Parts: sequence; C-alpha cells; structure tokens
Amino acid sequence: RDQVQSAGSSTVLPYATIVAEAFGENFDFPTPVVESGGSGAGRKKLCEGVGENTIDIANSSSRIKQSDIDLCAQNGVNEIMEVRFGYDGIVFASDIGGADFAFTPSDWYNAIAANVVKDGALVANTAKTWADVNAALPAQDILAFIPGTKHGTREVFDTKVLEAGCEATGALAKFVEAAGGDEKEGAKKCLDLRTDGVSVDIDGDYTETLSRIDANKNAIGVFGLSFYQNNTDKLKVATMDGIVPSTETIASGDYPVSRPLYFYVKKAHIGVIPGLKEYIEFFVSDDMAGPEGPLAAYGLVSDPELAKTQEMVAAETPMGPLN
Amino acid sequence: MSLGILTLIVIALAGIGYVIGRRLALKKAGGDARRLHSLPGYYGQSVFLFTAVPALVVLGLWILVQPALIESRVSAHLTSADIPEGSSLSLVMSDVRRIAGGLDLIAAQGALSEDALTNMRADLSDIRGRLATVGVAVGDTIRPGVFEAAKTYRDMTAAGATAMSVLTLALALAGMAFALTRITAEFRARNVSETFVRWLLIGASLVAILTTVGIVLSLVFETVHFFRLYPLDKFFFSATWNPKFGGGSDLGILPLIWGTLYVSFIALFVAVPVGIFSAIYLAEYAPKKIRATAKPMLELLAGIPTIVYGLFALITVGPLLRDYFAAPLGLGSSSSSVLTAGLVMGIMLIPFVSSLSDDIINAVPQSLRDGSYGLGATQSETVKQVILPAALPGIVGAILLAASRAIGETMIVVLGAGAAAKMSLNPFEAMTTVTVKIVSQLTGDTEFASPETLVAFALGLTLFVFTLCLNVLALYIVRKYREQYE
Amino acid sequence: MNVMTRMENAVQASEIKISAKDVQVYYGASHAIKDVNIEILDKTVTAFIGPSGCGKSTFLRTLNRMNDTIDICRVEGEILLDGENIYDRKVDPVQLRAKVGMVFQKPNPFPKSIYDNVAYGPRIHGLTRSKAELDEIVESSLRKAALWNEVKDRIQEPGTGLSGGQQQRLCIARAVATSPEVLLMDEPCSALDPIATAQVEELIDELRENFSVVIVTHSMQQAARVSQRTAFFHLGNLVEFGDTTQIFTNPHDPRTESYITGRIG
Amino acid sequence: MNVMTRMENAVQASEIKISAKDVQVYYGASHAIKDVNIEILDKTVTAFIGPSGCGKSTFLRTLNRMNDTIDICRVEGEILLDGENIYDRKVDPVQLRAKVGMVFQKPNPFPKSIYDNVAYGPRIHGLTRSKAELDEIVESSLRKAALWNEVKDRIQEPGTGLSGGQQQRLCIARAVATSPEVLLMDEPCSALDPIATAQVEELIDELRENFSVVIVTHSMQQAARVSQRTAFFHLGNLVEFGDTTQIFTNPHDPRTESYITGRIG
Amino acid sequence: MTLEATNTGSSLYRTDARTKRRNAAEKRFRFYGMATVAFGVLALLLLLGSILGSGLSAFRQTTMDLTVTLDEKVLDKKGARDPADLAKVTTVGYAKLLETALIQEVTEKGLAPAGMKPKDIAGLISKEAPAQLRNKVLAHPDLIGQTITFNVLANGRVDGFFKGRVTMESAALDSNISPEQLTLAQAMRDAGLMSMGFNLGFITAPDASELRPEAAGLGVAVLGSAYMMLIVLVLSLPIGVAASIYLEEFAPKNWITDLIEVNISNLAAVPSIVFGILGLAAFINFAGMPQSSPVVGGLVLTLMTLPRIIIPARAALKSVPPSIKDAALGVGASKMQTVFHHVLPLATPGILTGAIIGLAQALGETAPLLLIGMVAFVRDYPAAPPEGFFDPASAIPVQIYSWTQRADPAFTERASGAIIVLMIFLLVMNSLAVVLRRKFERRW
Ligand SMILES: Nc1ncnc2c1ncn2[C@@H]1O[C@H](COP(=O)(O)OP(=O)(O)OP(=O)(O)O)[C@@H](O)[C@H]1O
Ligand SMILES: Nc1ncnc2c1ncn2[C@@H]1O[C@H](COP(=O)(O)OP(=O)(O)OP(=O)(O)O)[C@@H](O)[C@H]1O
Ligand SMILES: [Mg+2]
Ligand SMILES: [Mg+2]
Repeated sequence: RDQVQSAGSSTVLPYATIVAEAFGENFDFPTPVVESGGSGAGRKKLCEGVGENTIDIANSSSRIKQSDIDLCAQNGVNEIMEVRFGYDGIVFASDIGGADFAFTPSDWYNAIAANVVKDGALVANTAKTWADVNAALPAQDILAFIPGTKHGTREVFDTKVLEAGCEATGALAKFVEAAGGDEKEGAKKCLDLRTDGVSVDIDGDYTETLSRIDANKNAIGVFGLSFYQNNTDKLKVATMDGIVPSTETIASGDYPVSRPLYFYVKKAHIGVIPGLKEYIEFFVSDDMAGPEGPLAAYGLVSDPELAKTQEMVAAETPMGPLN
Repeated sequence: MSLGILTLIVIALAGIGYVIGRRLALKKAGGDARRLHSLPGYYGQSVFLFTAVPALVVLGLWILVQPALIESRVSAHLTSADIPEGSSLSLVMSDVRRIAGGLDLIAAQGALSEDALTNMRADLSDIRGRLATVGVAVGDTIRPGVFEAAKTYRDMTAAGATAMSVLTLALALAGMAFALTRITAEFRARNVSETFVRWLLIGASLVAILTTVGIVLSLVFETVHFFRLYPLDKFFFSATWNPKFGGGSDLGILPLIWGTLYVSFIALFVAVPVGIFSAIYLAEYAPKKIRATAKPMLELLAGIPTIVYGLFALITVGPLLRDYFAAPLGLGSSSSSVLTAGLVMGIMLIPFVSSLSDDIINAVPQSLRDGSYGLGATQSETVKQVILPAALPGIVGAILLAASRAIGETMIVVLGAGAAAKMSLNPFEAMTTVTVKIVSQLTGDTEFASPETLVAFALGLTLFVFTLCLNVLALYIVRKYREQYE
Repeated sequence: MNVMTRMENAVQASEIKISAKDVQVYYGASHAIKDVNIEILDKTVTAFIGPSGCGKSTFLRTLNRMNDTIDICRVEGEILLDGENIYDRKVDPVQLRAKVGMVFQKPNPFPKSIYDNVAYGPRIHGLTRSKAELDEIVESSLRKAALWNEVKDRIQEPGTGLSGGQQQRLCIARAVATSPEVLLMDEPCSALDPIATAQVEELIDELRENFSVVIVTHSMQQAARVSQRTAFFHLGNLVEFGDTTQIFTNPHDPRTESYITGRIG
Repeated sequence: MNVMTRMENAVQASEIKISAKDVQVYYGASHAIKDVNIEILDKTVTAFIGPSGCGKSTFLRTLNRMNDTIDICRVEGEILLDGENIYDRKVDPVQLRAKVGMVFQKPNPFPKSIYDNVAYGPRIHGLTRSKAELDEIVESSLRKAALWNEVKDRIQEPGTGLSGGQQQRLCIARAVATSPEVLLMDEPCSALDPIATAQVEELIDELRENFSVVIVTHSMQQAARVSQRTAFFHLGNLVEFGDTTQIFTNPHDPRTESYITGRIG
Repeated sequence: MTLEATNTGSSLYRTDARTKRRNAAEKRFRFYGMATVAFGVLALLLLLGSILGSGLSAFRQTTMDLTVTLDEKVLDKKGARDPADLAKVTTVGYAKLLETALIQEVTEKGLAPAGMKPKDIAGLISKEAPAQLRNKVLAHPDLIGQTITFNVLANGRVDGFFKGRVTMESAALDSNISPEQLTLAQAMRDAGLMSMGFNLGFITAPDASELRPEAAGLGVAVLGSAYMMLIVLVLSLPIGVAASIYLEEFAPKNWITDLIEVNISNLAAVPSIVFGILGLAAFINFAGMPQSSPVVGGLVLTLMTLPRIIIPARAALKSVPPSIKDAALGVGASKMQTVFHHVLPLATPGILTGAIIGLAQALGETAPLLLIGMVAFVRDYPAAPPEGFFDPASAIPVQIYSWTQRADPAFTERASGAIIVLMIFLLVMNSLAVVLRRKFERRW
C-alpha cells in the first residue's frame, strides 16, 4: 500500500478531503484515501491492529473513548497520537424567507424538552409556538430538526444547549430534587425530548435537514457552521445569546455551541506508510488549518492553540491516558 | 513459483489432458466415435477434471494448512522472554509474519543478498528501519528471539512453497496419467464429468449456506456483547426506542419491527397490484412493440438509485400527502410519513413484481390459453382463472423478492418516513424501520463498544431470524396452496 | 346402423349455419388454406377429412376465430354464422366462441381439478344458479363424454393426472358443458378405444338433434358413421364437399377417390 | 397381406428382450399397474391394447424408466432388459433410454427447428462424424416417418409450427434417428391419416428386422396388422398376452373377447 | 339437463347483457393493466425528468481562457529546470500567477466594475486551476518563461450563475460570491473570455474536495463500478444459475433442500448493510483483503446479488413444461443434457430478467460499501485489472451519496449528473441482456 488511509467522522471528512487533495497536488505522494462512516466506526477500524490492511488515521468529531483505547491496546495498537485541528461551530437556521430568531438555550429547552418548569413546578411541555416559549420570539409553530442521536453534533446540542437551558430554566434543580439529589440522574432527565413531533431527529446529514426545511418552511434546523456558510442564500441563521455565529465569535468563545475536531494517528505506521508524517504535518500547518487557510475558508474554526498541535505532531508525541 | 502461475500451469496441463483424452478415446474406438460410450468431448473433460481438480484441491488445502503448521513449529522457538508484558503469543506471531514478509520484500528488491539476510541480527542492525523502507510496519522494536523466529518462519515457508509446487504438479500429472489409462471405449466418461458438474452445482448452492453462516457469525459475537451491556427483555419487549448519545438509552425493537412491517405492507400494497396488472398487460395484452419498450423501461425503476426516490418522497410526495390528505383529515402535519415512504418504495418495487411475473406468465403454455378461449372465456377470465393460477409459484417468488427488498431498504425510509421510532396506526405519522436503524447506529459518532452501536448487530440478527420465520411461513403457505395445481 | 336414413332427413331439414366464402389463410408467407367455400348446415354433422397437414385444423380454427391467437396467422374472405360475418369488427370473439365451441387436437386440460375443468365454462357463462345445478352439469357432461365412471371418485384431483384418452374425453366434456350451438371437434376420438369412441359418436349423434357439429377425423369409417356431410381437404384446397354417402360412394374428384381408397396421403 | 406368415417366423426366431416380473406401479396411493408379468421378444412387434385409462402408457413408461420423472410414481417388481434389471442401482437410466427409445402419446416437439429436433439424438449420442452424415440421418429418419416431403422446404422452421399429425411424425422421426434397440410407441398413428398410418406401419415392420417394437394402439386392425404379439390390459391388469393371431381369433379370457368384439370399454 | 343452447338465435352483432357485462369487465381489466403500466412508465419519466432536469447541466462547464506568463523567477528560481526544484513550487505559487493574469486582463479590458477588490476578481478562478497549471508545467518544463493561453475552470458559483442556479439575488445573500463578481463574469462572457463547453472532466476526472465542485468528476467511480460489476457479473450469474439448476432440477426434495430454499429467500431479505458487515468480517479482517478495494466490493455485492438471481431463476426453470423434459429424456439425453440443452435456454428470459434487476440493484448499492471502506474520497485511479481490483477505488453510487451530502449546492447538480451516468451505465448493461432475452423468448 502506498497511500495514506483514513476513515471516520463525516464532519471531519470535508476538511480531510481538502487537505488530502492539496497534499496530493503538492507532494510526490499519492492522494490519501479518506473514508467516511462515522467517528465510532473510524476509531474501531484504527484499533483493529497494526499493518497494511488497517487504516492509519481515524477522523473523529468527538474525543476518543476509553473503550476504544482498550480495544487498541488489545490489538497491539499501543501508541496513538491525538491531533486536535480546529473547532466546528453549530448554528441554528431557518428558511431564508422566514422570521428572524434570537435564541437562548432556555428557549430551546422550553420548546422541545419533555418536561419544563411552569410556575415553579415540573409539567409536561405543551408549548405550540415559539411565542409560547418566549414572547420575544415569532408566533411560529415549533418544528425543530435536530441531529439524530448518533451524530456527534447531537452531543454538543445536548450539552451546550439542552443542558444549559435545563439549568438556566431551573428544571435541572427540580430534576435533581426529584431524583433524590442524584446529579447524574437529574441531568439525564434534561435530555428527554417531546415525542409529539415538534422535534424531529435527522439521521442523515445537513443536506437532508436543508431539504426538510425546504419542505417545511416554518422549521428550524441545526447545521454545521461550514454548511451554513455555503448556503447563506437559503438559510437565515439565528443568534444564540445574542451572538451571531462566525469563525471569529466561535474562536473567541463568545458563541457557545461548538466542539473540537480531532484525528487520531497510529504511530506505528509513521515512517512505514509513505507520506503519513508529511500528511499530518501538512494538515495542521498554518497553510491549511490556520485562520487564513482553506479549511477556515470552508468554515473550520481554527484552533487558537494550533502552534502547540504542530509542535506535538512534529515530535510525534503519543497521547497520554484519558483524563 | 507464485500461486497464480502454479494454477495456470495446472490448468494448462489439464487443457492438454483434454486434447489427449479426446484423441485417445477416438483412437481406442478405432476413430469411430459411435463405438464410444460417451461423446469424445466427455473423455477429454474427464481427463481435464482428473488433472485439475485433485491438484487444485490439494493446493487449496495446502495453502490453508501450511501457515498453521509452520506457526506451531515456529512458536515453539519463542521463549516467554520474547513475549512482552501485556502482549500475547498471537500478537508476537503476527509480528513474526510481518517481519518475514518484510525480509522477503527486501530480498526481492535485491537490497540485501540471502546470505546477508541470514546473518542479520536484530540486536545489531536497524531492522525496523529497513523494513519500513519496504513499507512493512512493525509496531515495536524487534527482539532478537522474534527476529530469529521470523527467519525460521521464512525458511520454512519457502521450503513449504517448493514442496507445494512439486506436490501439486506431481498430482496433476498423476491424475492425468490415471485418467488416461482409464480411457477405454466403454469408459463412462459422461457420467464422470456429469457427476463432477453436479458437485459444482451443489457447491454453488452451498455458497448461499456459507453466506448465511458468515452473516450469523459476523453478527452473533457483537450481539452477545450487546446483550452483556443491555438487558435482553428490554430489547425485545420494550416499546420505546430512544437512544441517547451519552448512554442510558431505551433500545426496544418493537417500534422498529412495527415500522418495518407497516412500510413494507404499504409498499407491497402499491407494488403488488400495480406489478401484477402490468405483468398481465405486458404479457397478454400489449402489442409486441409496447412490451419490448415498456418492460425494460419499468426495469429501469429498479435501477434508479434509491436516493432519488428518497428525495422524491421528501420533496414532492411528502408535502403533497401532508397538504392534501393528512392536514385536511386532521391526521397530522408531518411531511415524512409511513405512507410517503411506502408509496414511493412501492414504485421502486414495481419491476420486481412486473418483470419477473411477466416472464412466468409468458411461459404458461399457449395450449392452456387456447383451451380457455375455446370455451368462450374472455381474455381477462382466462388470465384470472387459468394463467395466474398456473403461474402462481413464480409470482409468489417475485412478491417475496419485492417484500425482501422492502424490508432491506434504507434511503427511501430515511427521507420519506423520517427517523422517529413510533408504534402508531396512523399512516401519516413518521416512523422508521429496523434496517434504517442498523445503518444509522452503525455509522454514527458514538463509541463502537457502546450499546448504542452494538445494538445494530442485535437488530440485524433479530431481523434475520424474523424474516426467516416469515419465509418459513411463506413456504408453508405456498406449498399448501400449490398442491392442487401440480 | 340406420345412418343412411337419418342422414337423408337431416340434410333436408337443415338450414345453413355457417357459410365460408373464399377463405384464405396464411401462416406468415405460407398459404395454408386456399379459396375455401363451404356451407355447414344446422343440425348436421359435417366431417373434415384429408391427409395430415392439409389444413383441416387450420380451417376449423377459423370457424371460431381461434386463429386470432396465432400471431403469424392471417385470414381473408368471409365466414358467416347465421348470416353474420364473424370477422366483422362488431363481432365479439368471446360471444362467438361461446356459440361455437371447440375440442382441440391435443388434449389441453387446465391444471385444475377435473371438476373445475368441466365447471369452468358454465361458471364463466353463468349457466347455473346454484352449486347443485353446477354439479349436475358437470356430472352429465362427464357422463356424455363417457368419463364419469372412471373419474367419479377422483373428481377433485388434477385433470393433468389423467391418461391421454381420459384427458381427451375431459376436454370433450368441458366443451359440451357450455352447450354451444356449433361444436368443432378436432380428432376427438384419436386417443380413444373403440368403446369410448362409440360413446363419443353417440354423443355426437345426440348433439346433432339440436346443434351443428363439425368433426375432423382420419377414420373414414368414423366419417361415414357419424357425418351427414363430408368435406375433403387436400393441400389447403377444399377438393370436394357433399353428402357423406356421395363422397364415399361416388366421389367426383379423382383425388378424393384416391384418398378414400387409400392411395394418396 | 402376408402378415400371418411373417409373424410365424418372427415369433420363433426371437429371443426375450425385455421381461417384466410382478410389476406394480402406484401413483401416490392409487395402484395403476397390478402384478404384470410379460416377456417382450426381440425382433418382434408387441401391441398393447386395452380401454383408455387401463395403464398402457403407464406400463410403457416403466420400460424405459420415464416414470422416474413423475414425482408421485412408484414402481415395484423387476424389469429385465437383456437379463439385466433396469431398476438396479447400477443402471444408468440415460444409457437405458438410449437403448429403449420412446414416442409419447402427446406429440412433444422441442421448440427448435425441425432439423434440430431430429438431429438432437444423434448429436448427443455421437452417432455421426460429419455434418453430411447428420444431414443424411435427419433426412432418412424424416423419410421413414413419412414427413420428409412435407417439411423438406422448411427444415429450419420450428417444429412447433407443424400440424398435429406432422408433429406426431416428427416425434417418430426423432425417436428413430437414434436407432434404439427397443422402440416404445404410444399411439403413434392416432393423429395420422390412413396413408401416413400405412407408412408408419411399414416403418414399424422394417424396424422389426433388427429391433424390438412395442406399440400402444386403440385400433384392433392396426394391432392385428403390425404386431406379432398382443397384450391386453384392463384396469391395470395384464389380462391376456399371446400371439396376435391367437388373441384376435381365440381369446382365452372373456374380458379380452368382450373388448375386441367391442363390448367393454 | 337437455342440450338447450342458452343463447340460440341471438345475433353476434348484438352483444347480450351478460356479454356486455363481461366485456365491460374485460375492458376494465385491460384498462387496469394499461393504467398500471402507464403509471409505472409515468413514474419513471417523472423521476428521469427530474434527474435530467437537475443533472444535465453537469455535463457542461464554464471555463475561461487566461493569458499567463510563466515567470521563471517564481517557478524556477535556480533556472536549472531540476524536477525536484520545480516540484517545490506549490499550487499557492501557481495560484498567484493565475490571479495576477486574470486581474491584469480584466483591468486592461476594463471589465471589472469600479471598486472591485482584486481578491474578488481572483475569486472567479477555480481552486483547481493552479493544480492544472502546475501539472502542465511539471510535464513541460520548457514552458517556463513563456506566455501561454491557458484554459482554466471558473469557480463553481460563476458556473452556477450561467446555469441559472445562482442569481443576482441569491448572490447578494451568499457569502461566497457577490453580485459584482457575477457582473464581471457576465462581462467576461460577453467579451468571449469565458465560455461554456462540454464537460469531459465530469466523466473522467477524479473526485474533488468541497472547495472545488467545478472540478469534481466521476473517473475513479466509473472505474470502480466497472470493476465491481465485472466481478459481480462473472461470479453471481454462473453461481446463481448453477445453484438454481441444482435446487430446481437435481436436488432431492427433502428437508435439506427446503432449508436451502428458505435460506435463500431469507438472504434476499437481509439488508444490504449486513452484507457489508459480513464483507468486513470475512474478506477484510479474516481473509486480509485490502480496504476500499473493488475486489471486496465486488465479492460483497456478489453475495448480496446471488439470492436475487436465484429466486427468479428457479421460478423460470420451474415454468418450463415437463413435456419438453420428457421429450429429451426419451431420446436418451441425460438429465444434465436435458437441463443444459432444453430447460436452460427456455428459462433464459426469466433468468436474464432476474439478472437485470439483481445487477441493477448491485450497481446502485451504497450501504454495504460503507463498511468496507469504499465510501471514500479517492483521487488516484485504480490500475488496470487484475492489480486494479486491489487498489482503492470509489463507485458511482458512492459518489452520488457523498455528493448529495456536501454543503456546496453545486454538488447537487453533480450528483444528478452522476445519476445520469449511472443510468447510462445501467442501460448499457441492460441492453445486452434485453436483446438476449428477446432472442430467447418463445411460447410453446
Ligand atoms: N401422473 C399421473 N398422476 C396420477 N394418476 C395418473 C397419472 N398418469 C396416469 N394416471 C392414472 O393412471 C391410470 C393409467 O393411466 P395411463 O396413462 O397408463 O392410461 P392409458 O392406458 O395410457 O390410457 P389412454 O389410452 O387413455 O392413454 C389412469 O387411471 C390415469 O388416470
Ligand atoms: N402455427 C403454425 N405456424 C406455421 N405453420 C403452421 C402452423 N400451424 C400449422 N401450420 C402449417 O399449416 C398446414 C396446415 O396445418 P393444419 O394443422 O391445419 O393441418 P391438419 O390438416 O390439421 O393436419 P393434421 O391432420 O396433421 O392435424 C401444415 O402444413 C402446417 O405445417
Ligand atoms: Mg390437425
Ligand atoms: Mg396412454
């Protein structure tokens, strides 16, 4: 095998392909092969063992899990490098012809959570329109297309929006109280959503969400920042806590809903698979992942600590145990 | 000698055997083929088979057995010191194999002579770097014991390969000689080669069995793993399907099975009547030209990528059903619904029913039609009462195939029916199917070893057993119904 | 046998049931029936004789438009049934075939039970009002075709499991069950033993009381026994047509004579 | 006709070709052939007669194991061909059928050209070395079956487009082309006109010179004309078996007598 | 019962009430048939229409002619034309050359609207263009120092503008393109600098990343699909037919064959992704075949297609009348000969139909490929077979799948275009089978 092979997250896929393409053009190595198939599957493949017919890099939109590391160790993959190359912003957007929205996590929680606090007590959620949730919002039927539970994006949505909203509306306190003080149990309750069709899980990708918004003009969808940036003529983005999402506001941490993107490299393959080292160095180089690079142009929020990452890649430092 | 070349030589030998066998048979019969038991070609075939088959079978077996044999010999060379902490013999053996392979490559590239390789020592030279230059990855630094084992491994493999070549060729020649001596005018060459073909046919049928075994094996381990993490009864009997990213999910299969059945039912409800009527029209009524164009056209429906159907469901059919049926009837306001997916899937399945049934109907003997027309039956009466019953087994097969396809479809369901797992009778509600969930759970971003991912395997296995039961039932019904027609 | 006397009466009493005018039949390019003019009388048995391949079956099939089912077959000329051209656009072949029934040369039972084979016609024509009536028709038809005794215990078994001769009789029973006005029988007794043949001939004679029967046969004896009029075909031509007695005793055409005396084939 | 004299010679000169011992045939539960013992001589024509449905075809099919193809059919007893039990495990039914050819009751030409229909047997048995030889076999077989003149111009057209009688002769030609040692013919002349029948009978007579022929027929005359030995079946039993002259002139069994005089069917 | 004709004397020209009813039923029946066929064909036309409507434009592409000076100072500082040195200049360097060339040309001709930023002008060029130029220069180092006219791709959104996908209004909202840029593009087109032509690259070029939809092509996918279909065809048709012959004609009818029969029907109902799981486990992990390779894809699709071929093939074999088998057996053909000489040819139409449908499904399948690594971004063409079977490749349905997921709307058009290519692929595959089928079709 003479080309680098990577697999994993479909969120990372576009970035990885941009890098792979540029790498293939400018280096004497063949263009790396980038598979999609999900972060979980990618990490599983990475951990299947060392050797030609296993992949070199796993792209991941969430951090590797202990179970993956265990599997790796079991199969003789002892040293993995963890490379965080940027952040993915998550935005809320609706049809371009529709009303403007300015959300807070509490609005979302009150709109789609199964149980909300009303007059100091937990009641089943019956809000019909956004105006029912927050009088400042338009009186438009609630219909939200949120990522399916297998999406990395959903994790971010859960923690950064729902849990935040849960806490802010005081529901969390009530749940913990009801669970007899068990924080964890209470937090879990925050994630119970209405099942009457106001929030629809999308198992596919953002194009599907976009098509669904096309078919349901009054819906709000959850998108990646890069996707939104490519479709600003069709989508109208909503603010969160009053902040308009952009690479700048996310990099600065003002816009709350974002997540880091990673890739994991099998160290045993460095120096063996031709071009592997060069590829990962190229990936995190300022030319690529820097704020002026093509990845940022496409919508990647570049990592403020990119220099550190570059150093780490150059030194081939394997990752330590998960904390 | 490489495997490919060896195989080619054996086949070439067999080809020569064919020619000689044919000639010999004719000679034995004094040049008169009529005095032979079988056609001359069959004598050639018998020689061909005796030359090729035993040799290739032994070759195959050798390839399977040799590594195991050599490994057990080589692993005897390894001491416990060669196996690092936390590792295992099998891991070290895979290193051994990889190093041996790398040494082969180095030798093949001519970078080092055989002697140099034999004298190479793990503690003296940078073997890992050397191997890396030929593209062989070795996880760790190489211990001397392991390296020595690799060298032994390499020697034994080479010796084995030579022995294998010799044996295979010898067998081929012996087989040819044996087959040639057997040739007499009375030799039942046709029976020999037909028996062989029969075994080939049996072999082909076994592929299906092997596939099943493979599927079950590849699902069962992870399924067991899943049930260690998630209670069995909740999986089978819970009516909630609500996976969560961080764990604590409800993974009840019932709503998925329900969705599968519901969507498939609607799809068949569309495809079966449309398909059968189309088949009847094409086979019985349509002018030749129309049939010649319409049939392949309908078959194109089966070839349109399902994503096109999915988008058609999502963008056109879904909103249409919502705005003109569901909303006015007060049955919901979801643009994705079971009905949408079912309808669109039904369209995709039309050719499964229509084309296959058309062929079967066409194969019903004309004399039966004549018999019916002669009694003053109209064409439709003939079709309904004579032709369809006669063609029934084939049509049922076509419908089963369509049903199978409906159960296995993903894209149309995802886009048309949505992803909500629900148990409801309302066809205007979004639902989802087992297959969709297998795909989505398997390809998501959650960790692989979590129940949320592993549930895909359990779903796959359950669906497998479920459809198996349905098929047994179908076979039973068809048998019972068919008896009166044979 | 009182064939001769019966015949005389019959021919005189009958009206023209079917008349064919200048009929030509082609299979693709080959001309199978040439210029046939014939009149088939009501309440009469007409026999078609002629060497194998001369076009008897072909012509028989034109009489109830069964040749419509053969793609390459083309018919020209006029065939009038009760004065109406059956090849007219307005004519519904289905109605025609209900009137003009047919027994084919090769027995072709449906892959259904014996009962359903016979009940098929009455059912589609709605000839019965109750199951009992249908049972009755089935039984009487099978009796007429001399099959009842052999199959009465296996009436629900498939018709395809019968012997060759039994299948042939089943097809006769099936055709009789719908009581057609004209019955076309293509060698109905070819697979039958003498006794069964006699019974079928009796049936034909019985049918003649009310209907018209056309029978193709290779047996001169049979033709002489059952028919009142005989047509002799040769190489697609209708060579001679007339009263059976005349044909067999005093043929006008030398070819007819050669054939019935066994000289041309 | 010099049938009588020929017959005498024949019967004396012949050896036993096939002998059946205690043969029983069942279709599922129904017992179609009961306790049949019969010896078929070489270079002899044996006729099977009997009312329709009595089991003639069934028994005929046991002689070359064609009943193997009917799932529900089961045979008991022994049938020896040249002293070897054809139901023995070691016997290859294919080889058997090459020796014991068959013409079926219902003509069943392959949906192929007339030429290919006839050439099929010689081809699979490798009977010819060249195309010319094959052409010759095809032609002579078709001539023997009295079909050559009718089809020589359309030899490449499908056999299924022939008339009923032509198909029957085609099947005879097909069976003859492989020169079997025993030829089983199930009503080979049922669809033939007298002349064609005579030609086929001539063929049978010719075949008898070297081979053994078994013929099922409903025509007593034909049985008397062509066969030297006759077997009479009734309801699955072999009622009587003997020299044709004896059976027709002096039957031992009352049932035989009734049948040949036309009283039972 | 007397032999009373029920309808004696009625005229043939006048249909009686019952016949009228039956004829009405007949007409209705026939109408249902026609209606259903029409329904199917209409649905097909509708789908095809929508595919063609949105995909045909993928076969045309906007390009522009640039007069570029290949400055030696930029491209080969040492002037030695040493390939290693030349290769050091990355696409960034070439991009600058192209941008300068465009800006110069546009300002010279006065096409640019006043106040337009150079960066925006440069934005009209595709990001693929520098790579094209670099490849050309590396292949012909002697060009360095010359001024050449180079035909480069225009940016996807400019292309979209000429295809009607992007409008001035949408551009006003679009963060990736501005109305001024479109005005400039229009001006360039009017001046003959930009033109639209047949897009050969769409069929031959490899996939491209999200940033350059205009350069994305199907080359690798077409090769991958062709390789896989070759494997599927060569394996599944013979094995499938052989298995159905055995089961239908030879197998003893007992519980084992029942088991096999049920098992095959059941395999047809196994979702295709499960075959992917099997392929991953059996071919990649167990047998050690390479990831993302057509050979694994082909094998997986073969296993998936087999039951879909066997089921119709068995039905077709079953429908051959027994009298024909009898005839062959009667002249002394062996069972094997009977099957291969008579039964199989007569069953061929049905078998081919099964194959047509089975292969069509295999050709359009994505899910199992997901697990064996063929749903991937692959830019290098696989080698010629047989080695090529083991090289990474993509497949047409995979390409469609991944293009429909991409953010840039230009990929939607590409996806539809790819569907057209897939359908053409299918048509080519089918037409042979359809012709064969018609040849073998006959009634008896
Ligand atoms: N396939 C079958 N399944 C069941 N029963 C059968 C089958 N074939 C024949 N029979 C029965 O076996 C008996 C003998 O049939 P067979 O065909 O041998 O009669 P046959 O003497 O040839 O009559 P024919 O002169 O009418 O051809 C008949 O009662 C028939 O119904
Ligand atoms: N379907 C057909 N296609 C082509 N030619 C045909 C077809 N049917 C019959 N023929 C030819 O037409 C001529 C007349 O055939 P027809 O069946 O009418 O003969 P027939 O008089 O019934 O003979 P038989 O007594 O043998 O049944 C024959 O030469 C025959 O080969
Ligand atoms: Mg005829
Ligand atoms: Mg019989």
